[in-house]
Amino acid sequence: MKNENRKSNKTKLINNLYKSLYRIRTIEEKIALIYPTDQIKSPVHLSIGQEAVTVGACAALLEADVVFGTYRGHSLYLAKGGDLNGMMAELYGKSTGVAGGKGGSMHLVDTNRGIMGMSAVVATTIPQAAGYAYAFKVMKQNNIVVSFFGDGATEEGVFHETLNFAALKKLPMIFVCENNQYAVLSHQSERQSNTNIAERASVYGMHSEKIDQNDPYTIYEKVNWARNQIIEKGRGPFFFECMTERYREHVGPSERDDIKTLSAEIVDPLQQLSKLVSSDFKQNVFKEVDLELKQAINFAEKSAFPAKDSLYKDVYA
Amino acid sequence: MKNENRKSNKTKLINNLYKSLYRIRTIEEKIALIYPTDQIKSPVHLSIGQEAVTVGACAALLEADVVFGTYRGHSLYLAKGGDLNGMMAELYGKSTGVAGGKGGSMHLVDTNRGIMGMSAVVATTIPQAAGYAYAFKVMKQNNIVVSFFGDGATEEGVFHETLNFAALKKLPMIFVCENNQYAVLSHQSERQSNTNIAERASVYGMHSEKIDQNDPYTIYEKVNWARNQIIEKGRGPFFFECMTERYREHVGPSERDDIKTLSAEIVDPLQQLSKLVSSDFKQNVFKEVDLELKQAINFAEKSAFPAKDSLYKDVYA
Amino acid sequence: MPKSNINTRSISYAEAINEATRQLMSQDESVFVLGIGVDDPRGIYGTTSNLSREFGQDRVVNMPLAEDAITGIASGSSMAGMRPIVVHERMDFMLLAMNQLINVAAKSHYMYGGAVKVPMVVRSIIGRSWGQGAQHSQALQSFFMHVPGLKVIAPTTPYDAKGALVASIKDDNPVIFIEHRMLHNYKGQVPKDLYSVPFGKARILRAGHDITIVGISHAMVECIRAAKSLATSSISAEVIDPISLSPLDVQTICESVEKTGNLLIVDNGWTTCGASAEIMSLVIENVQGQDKVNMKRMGFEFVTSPTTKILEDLYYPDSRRIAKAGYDLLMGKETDWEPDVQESPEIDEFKGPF
Amino acid sequence: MPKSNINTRSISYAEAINEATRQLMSQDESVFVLGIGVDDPRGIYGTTSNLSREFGQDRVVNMPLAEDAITGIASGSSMAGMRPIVVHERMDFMLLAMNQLINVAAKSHYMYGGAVKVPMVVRSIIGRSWGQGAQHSQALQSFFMHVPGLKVIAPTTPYDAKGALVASIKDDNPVIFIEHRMLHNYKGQVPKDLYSVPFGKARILRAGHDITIVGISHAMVECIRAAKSLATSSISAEVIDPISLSPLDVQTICESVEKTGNLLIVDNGWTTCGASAEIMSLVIENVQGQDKVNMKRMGFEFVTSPTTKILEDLYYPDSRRIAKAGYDLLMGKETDWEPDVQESPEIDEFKGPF
Ligand SMILES: Cc1ncc(C[n+]2csc(CCOP(=O)(O)OP(=O)(O)O)c2C)c(N)n1
Ligand SMILES: Cc1ncc(C[n+]2csc(CCOP(=O)(O)OP(=O)(O)O)c2C)c(N)n1
Ligand SMILES: [Mg+2]
Ligand SMILES: [Mg+2]
Repeated sequence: MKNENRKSNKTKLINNLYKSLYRIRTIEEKIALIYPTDQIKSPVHLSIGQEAVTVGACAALLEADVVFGTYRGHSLYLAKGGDLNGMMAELYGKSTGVAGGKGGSMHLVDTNRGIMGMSAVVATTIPQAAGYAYAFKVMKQNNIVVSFFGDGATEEGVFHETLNFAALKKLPMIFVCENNQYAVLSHQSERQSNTNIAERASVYGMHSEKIDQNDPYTIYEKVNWARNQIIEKGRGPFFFECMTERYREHVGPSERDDIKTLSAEIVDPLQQLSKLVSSDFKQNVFKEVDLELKQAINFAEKSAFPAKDSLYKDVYA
Repeated sequence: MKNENRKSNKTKLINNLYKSLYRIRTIEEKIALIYPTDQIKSPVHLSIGQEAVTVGACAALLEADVVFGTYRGHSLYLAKGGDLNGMMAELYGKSTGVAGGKGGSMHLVDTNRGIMGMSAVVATTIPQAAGYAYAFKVMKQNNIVVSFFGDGATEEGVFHETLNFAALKKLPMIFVCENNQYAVLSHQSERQSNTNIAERASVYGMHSEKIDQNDPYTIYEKVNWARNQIIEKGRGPFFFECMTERYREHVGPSERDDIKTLSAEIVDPLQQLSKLVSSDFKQNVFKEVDLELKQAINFAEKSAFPAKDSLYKDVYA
Repeated sequence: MPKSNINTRSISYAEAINEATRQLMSQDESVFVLGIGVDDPRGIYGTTSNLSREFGQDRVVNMPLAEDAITGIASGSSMAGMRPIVVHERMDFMLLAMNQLINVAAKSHYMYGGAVKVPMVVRSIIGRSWGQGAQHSQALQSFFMHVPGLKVIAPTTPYDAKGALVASIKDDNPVIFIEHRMLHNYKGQVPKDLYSVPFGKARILRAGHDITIVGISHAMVECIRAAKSLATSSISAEVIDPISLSPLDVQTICESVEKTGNLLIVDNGWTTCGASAEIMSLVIENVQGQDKVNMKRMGFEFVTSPTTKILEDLYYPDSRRIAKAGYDLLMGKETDWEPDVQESPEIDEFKGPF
Repeated sequence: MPKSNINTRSISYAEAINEATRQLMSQDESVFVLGIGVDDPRGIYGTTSNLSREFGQDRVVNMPLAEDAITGIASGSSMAGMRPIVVHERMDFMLLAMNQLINVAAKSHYMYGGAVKVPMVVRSIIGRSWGQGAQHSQALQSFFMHVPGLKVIAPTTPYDAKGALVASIKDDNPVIFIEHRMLHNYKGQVPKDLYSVPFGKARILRAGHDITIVGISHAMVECIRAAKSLATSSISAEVIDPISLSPLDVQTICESVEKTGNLLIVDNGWTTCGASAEIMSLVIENVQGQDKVNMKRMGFEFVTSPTTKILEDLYYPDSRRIAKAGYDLLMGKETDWEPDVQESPEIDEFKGPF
């Protein structure tokens, strides 16, 4: 590939990353604004500040690649291409929501986009991701699975059980830890004897790396490289610990008041990207996102609540 | 201490180790002989071949130090000073057994000797040991806890959860993994992506070491050193992976037929020690153990079965 | 339960739990609290607030996310003579600790022939409302009732919350102490001093003679409301709060049923193999051969808890449906009687996130 | 159930399970087996023997000791279109997997509004005898019956074992498939071909008109023996095997009870909040207002399982005690009738270790 081509590819990618990040930030900030109106009767765990991880990682994935996440899932859902209308309606508890109003903010899903689900119980989707990757492996499907989880999840036993299994079976998957250093109000150092999560993962015999930048492009590059290693060389699994920062409360719309200053080293990814993108491009993005979001809110508001008898549907397949 | 003194101390210790190991080996071989008579209606998991670990480690402990173990617990129980009559009677299901016949071979206990219990569910006593050590720490009691478990147990999530907690709280405890390389018939390499258990433990930020020799004296020295570090310097926890070998089936009295030859590097600890002990001393040990064992079997045989109404006792304290 | 007097004052259910914990921690050094977020400023809905400041971090131990180990650590410490109180912000998380609770803690005393004791309390909170959904609203009391070696207690009033927690901490067995998020803000008269509410003793919260209504945990609040509705149609309901689910006070329930001839059991939980099935079976076994009794169970609909409010409201038995069920049971058939609408302010006013 | 014919032959319960698995694995590539020791030469008591040779280690996956992850791995793979069969050598180990089973697998289909399916089977074996004791003999069927989203099946004959396993593997939901160690060696006529035994359909194993006896899992074997004892006193017992516990065929049981007026439910498990409480409650709810029915539950004594045989024998309901209970129930009082002693060869002949 010529140098110029490569450069223009990079520009395109940066533009896309910017757009994705701006879009998610804007949507979540809007959710925070709507929240006090009580139309969203669901506990929302916002990713504001830490979108870089899911935005960067998902930029390296194909639609048929699969992700699993947590209750803090809006950003992952949107970055992986999940339908915004379906998400908004789900938050509003409407029948047109991705889970028909039965899942709410914590259980987003969009199987057409490879978004296989999110759980309110910490660490529970980690082994599920490995199971999905096992299926890819035996079915010889050329796709990968990415498991997203927080720093707190790495304390749960099942995290360790899954890393061992994934490494043992050389699964086509990537573990991505969104390390915002907190579990609710508890800092990592209160909970972990060794806060270097990438190091802890490395002993299972897999490539494991800490990414300090909170920068979607860096994360994209790493995940893209790992994905290629898996698809082309049959290597895997890979582990990335991505240092990041959550700006809002653990749950709910408010700004954090539990930490005075955010870590100095960690930069706001949106501000950073913003410098790399033309203002024309940005103006377009602003408009597009604004329109899309208005329509989605309108869709959610106008949609009907589920019929009463749907209470009894889908208990069994 | 003078050199001679030190030497004679070492001789004494070797003699004691020999005696303890010979005694345990003899008792378990006797159990294997009795087993086909069906007087012991309990699944027995023999330690024959791997006694060095518990014998060596317990030689470094005081009576008030506490141990937790597994269903493969005869050797630990005896090495820590557990009452032989009570154990034999327990195997026979008699009321005079340490658990009144309710526990059997897999649940030996002798609280007076700091033997706090053994579980048939793999890895379950590991966090209990940490809890006990936590109590020692906050009660400022100058004793330590040792948690014994197999290589298979290190695959369970709770192992990881406990190591993190123990290292985080700097607990006065030692983890001792009896690595016989097998879980039932499954070799470590079929189950673990990284079979170096000591290395896996080290990432929690604790001193962790692999001991290859299957030699009680080496294990004694390491555990003794660690115990001193804990008591004198407030350090802890420590982790030792002790390579060893089980000669019998996973459960039951028979010789193994699943592996043709035992690992060449691992030596039989009894044969090794035997070379270091005078034949007079040995003759005495033979006699003593023979007598003690005869009496214990007699005690077990003569004891009564539990009264029927004891079924309903001790459900609640 | 005491009337208001000089030594009592009105405090909330959450404050009552906090107070019981604080008083016992002051009295007994071996009592300590452990769990995820127990020293967090929000103090598990206020139930553990300020304890860490008063007793230090060694006795109010913020734990890593590791429910199975936490439970084993608690039981291990209890074997060393301590009296741990484990706290789970949601009962659902106990599913991660079933092995240590049921395979180990419940069995230790028996399996070791009485040689060890495992005094420990496991507090957990049933969630509800504001889209808690599938994984944050389970009520698993029947699991623990099913297992010998465990005690299970689910107080509904601030008075009982304090006294039952005291009894639980003093008990030498593993005790599952069940709270409900919708009860935490309820106020009631609570003595300042320490006192115990004993296991195995039900409380008649409202006397009556036409129908016996047994309500468990938050369902009790709805049962009281239902009883008021029924009263408007001159039906006198006796409302019984078992408080202690294991051991269970069958006698008080049976005596009431012998009087009323009608029994409605309303659990805050699923009915299949639930506490309500157990109570119904026990009553049958005790009163059979005597007079005919009409019986009915109510509980969560047998589906997974949905998040959207319109479905959630249908998922839980409310006072209206309870009253109607009681009325129809009494009449022996489906009627078109419609109860007064009773408000459930604790639910309507509750706003997220948790 | 078929009489012996050209297409059936006598094989054991364990062989029936092995055969169902093998036939479905041949037919459907997505079916695979995973669990601790599944490729071990002993093949989980013969139930998985030779499968790994035939289908390879990718489809018969020996797993690390990690029950919670194993369950999550299974459900994750099922979301990708596979049909995993998880095997636990002891049901007790499922307590390590409750989170993945109940918080995740049982709820996924509903909580995601039908967007995903989780077809998976979890086989587990109830242990007994030879000092299995506290942690190797639990029977936790009621836990799974309690939870919407799970199906629960506990066949007792080789015929039903094969057919029910086929139905379980073909089902699109998480299915808890319960075996009993004392049933594995039982032989019976089993067709060579594939067939399904449907969920939610009980089987009348012995017709009768004086008393209805419902037996679950291994207790069924003792119930048949008890029925024979009762027959010597001219009491005709109808013995019903529910086979499927969730969904449960209440109708067949109620029809029998309406005929006999007497119901004895014998579970292989604890009774408190157990399957027997559920069945009793369902029958009450269905037949009340009609004729009077005498009812009784039996199950494990409400203690932890002891190891020594003398206590173990008292812990389990045996055919003698079942027959006596049936007789007394029928007579409406305690009598001094003594049943024939019936042998339980599967228990007396079973020798350790496992
Ligand atoms: C098994 C379990 N334990 C406890 C909780 C309560 N809880 C919800 S979120 C959370 C913190 C998780 O922290 P982390 O994994 O770092 O994710 P983050 O919220 O920072 O994205 C806790 C403790 C839970 N949901 N599940
Ligand atoms: C939680 C759990 N899973 C599975 C088993 C079945 N099982 C009993 S012993 C054993 C092997 C354990 O191996 P290891 O920890 O190495 O101990 P060893 O037997 O070698 O002493 C297994 C899998 C069990 N008892 N508990
Ligand atoms: Mg975090
Ligand atoms: Mg081993």
